[in-house]
Amino acid sequence: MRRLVLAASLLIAAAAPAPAASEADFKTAYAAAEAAENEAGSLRNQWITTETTLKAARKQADAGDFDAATATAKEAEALAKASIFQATSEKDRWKDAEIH
Amino acid sequence: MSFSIEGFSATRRLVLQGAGAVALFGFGALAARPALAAANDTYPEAAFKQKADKDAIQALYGRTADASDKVKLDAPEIAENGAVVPISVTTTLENVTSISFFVSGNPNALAASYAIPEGTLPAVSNRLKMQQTSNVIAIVEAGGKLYSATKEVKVTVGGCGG
Amino acid sequence: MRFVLAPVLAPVLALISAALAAGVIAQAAPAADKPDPAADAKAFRNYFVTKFPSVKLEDFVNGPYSMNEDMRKQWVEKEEFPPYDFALDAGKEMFAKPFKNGKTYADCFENGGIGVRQNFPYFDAQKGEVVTLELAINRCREANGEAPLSYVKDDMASLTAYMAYTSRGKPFDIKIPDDPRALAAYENGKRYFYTRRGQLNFSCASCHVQSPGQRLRAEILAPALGILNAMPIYRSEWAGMGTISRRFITCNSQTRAVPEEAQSEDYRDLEYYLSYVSNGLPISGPGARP
Amino acid sequence: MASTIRVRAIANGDTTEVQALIQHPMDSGFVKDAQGAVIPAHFIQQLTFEHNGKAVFTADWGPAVAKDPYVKFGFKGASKGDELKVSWVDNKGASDSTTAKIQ
Repeated sequence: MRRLVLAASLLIAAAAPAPAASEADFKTAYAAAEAAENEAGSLRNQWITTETTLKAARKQADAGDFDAATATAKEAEALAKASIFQATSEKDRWKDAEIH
Repeated sequence: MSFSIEGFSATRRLVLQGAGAVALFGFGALAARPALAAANDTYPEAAFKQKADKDAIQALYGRTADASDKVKLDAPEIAENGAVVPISVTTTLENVTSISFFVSGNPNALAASYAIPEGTLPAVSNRLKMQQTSNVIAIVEAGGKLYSATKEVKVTVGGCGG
Repeated sequence: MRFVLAPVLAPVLALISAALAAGVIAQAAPAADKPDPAADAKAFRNYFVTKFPSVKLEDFVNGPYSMNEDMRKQWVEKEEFPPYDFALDAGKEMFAKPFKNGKTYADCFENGGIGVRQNFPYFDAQKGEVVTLELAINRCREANGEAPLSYVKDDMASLTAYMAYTSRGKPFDIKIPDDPRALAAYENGKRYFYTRRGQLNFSCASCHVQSPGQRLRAEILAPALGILNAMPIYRSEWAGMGTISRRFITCNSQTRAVPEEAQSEDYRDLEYYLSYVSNGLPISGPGARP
Repeated sequence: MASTIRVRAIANGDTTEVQALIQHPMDSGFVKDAQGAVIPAHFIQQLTFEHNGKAVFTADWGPAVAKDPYVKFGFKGASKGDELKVSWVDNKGASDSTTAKIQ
């Protein structure tokens, strides 16, 4: 099952568009990713992968590669959203796994 | 992108790969050559520097060993962690003068060598590091000849165990 | 470009959703209205005893070594001169050494802190929270004008190693008072234990309830029953000692979940839950683990 | 400072069984720290056990001996109450020694 989650992340990442991105595009994408990650944080369900992807995006932006940085930021946003989704769907579902 | 599905120990493997690369430097970088304590033999520096088991055995003993069922090597099938692998050897051979341990898959094969003077039993237990799955070779020197036992120990690290 | 993302995301999330649903173990019964820790503990123990009929009850505290002969042999050899020996001695020394004000740890604990490990964590009705041994140690230090210790290793692990050692063989005796706050803490710990998290989508239970005894690479997964009895542990993987906090943090990281702070409310509640369901099993700490 | 050496020597008839555990990092020189810098090799090279001034066991170690090394062996000719001297020296020239009573 975790393969599927990972595959899903890949799909999302692959959906990131290719055309030249500007610094503004990056900033928008990054802000969206950060907002999603903060939301995951409020649910105490952040993923390490999201954190490292955000960091990678910043690094690419610092190097002036806004195409890559924007794509990476979108990937981070998708990861953060997947973690939010996980937290939401686990809210009650954990009870199903409990030993009775 | 690093979405490795085999993700559990990916980082660890990278670290180990890095370690392999560093191995190229060998021990040449060792700063201090110690004054050896009052021991009755000298530290076999050259043997410890050899990479391959064959070369290390040659450097330590100047000859080759024959496999012998009189050498009993005890090592786990699968090491619980490569950082601490309990390995021991006993032998029914007479006139044993030394026992040595080699790990074929390590950057330098010779791990430990023990002098066994008269009156000391020909049996040693110790804990060694293993970088990867490989053979462990125990050599017993007895009556001026070399006898060996070999066993493969599987090493895989990582996971959410423990 | 966000409009591109949305339509892509929807089916993807549906996929995840389906995946999650498919993975659910369908032995569920409707949740009781009020938590019933005693019934939980009974069912919990029964699950492991039934799953591993050849493992003696008190042997579950030996974690992976109760599950595998080859591993057990390596462990028995290690225990001849255990790697936690140095920490144990350091802890004994630390425990006896007076603070600057002349008081000692013994002044902070029942029975002078000897043989009390099995009573932690407990629910502090006054503060309305779960108090672990590590938390009690640091509160003791702070009450005596000393700086708190790191919760994860070194001094803290040495101290708890010594305190566990003096309690070896004593069965876990965790109490859950009939106080809605205590029950809520217990329930929160249980929730944390069964909730999937991290990119790998594992819960604590995925490994330690559903798969103990199985190999995850070289390692044998430990059963959740009795999993804290051997704490703190010398872990070869760490090449050193670590506390319960350290183990929780490592587990979270391994599933690629951002860990919580050591001694966070979730972690303390989790420890409360896990210790409670292991009631009756002997303290065996400090332990040695791969 | 507490000794880095733990020894347990137990006489059983004519044979004395010796176990020792030594506190030492045994850094291999192949591992990097969190910052990516190689941790320099630091390991015990020689460990000696002496009974009545005679070496009964000598270990030559490389960096592949595990952290906090352990060794077990046995020898003949000692009795309860005898002293066993244990000493080590590492590749940086540091050393330690202790004397244990055979039990």
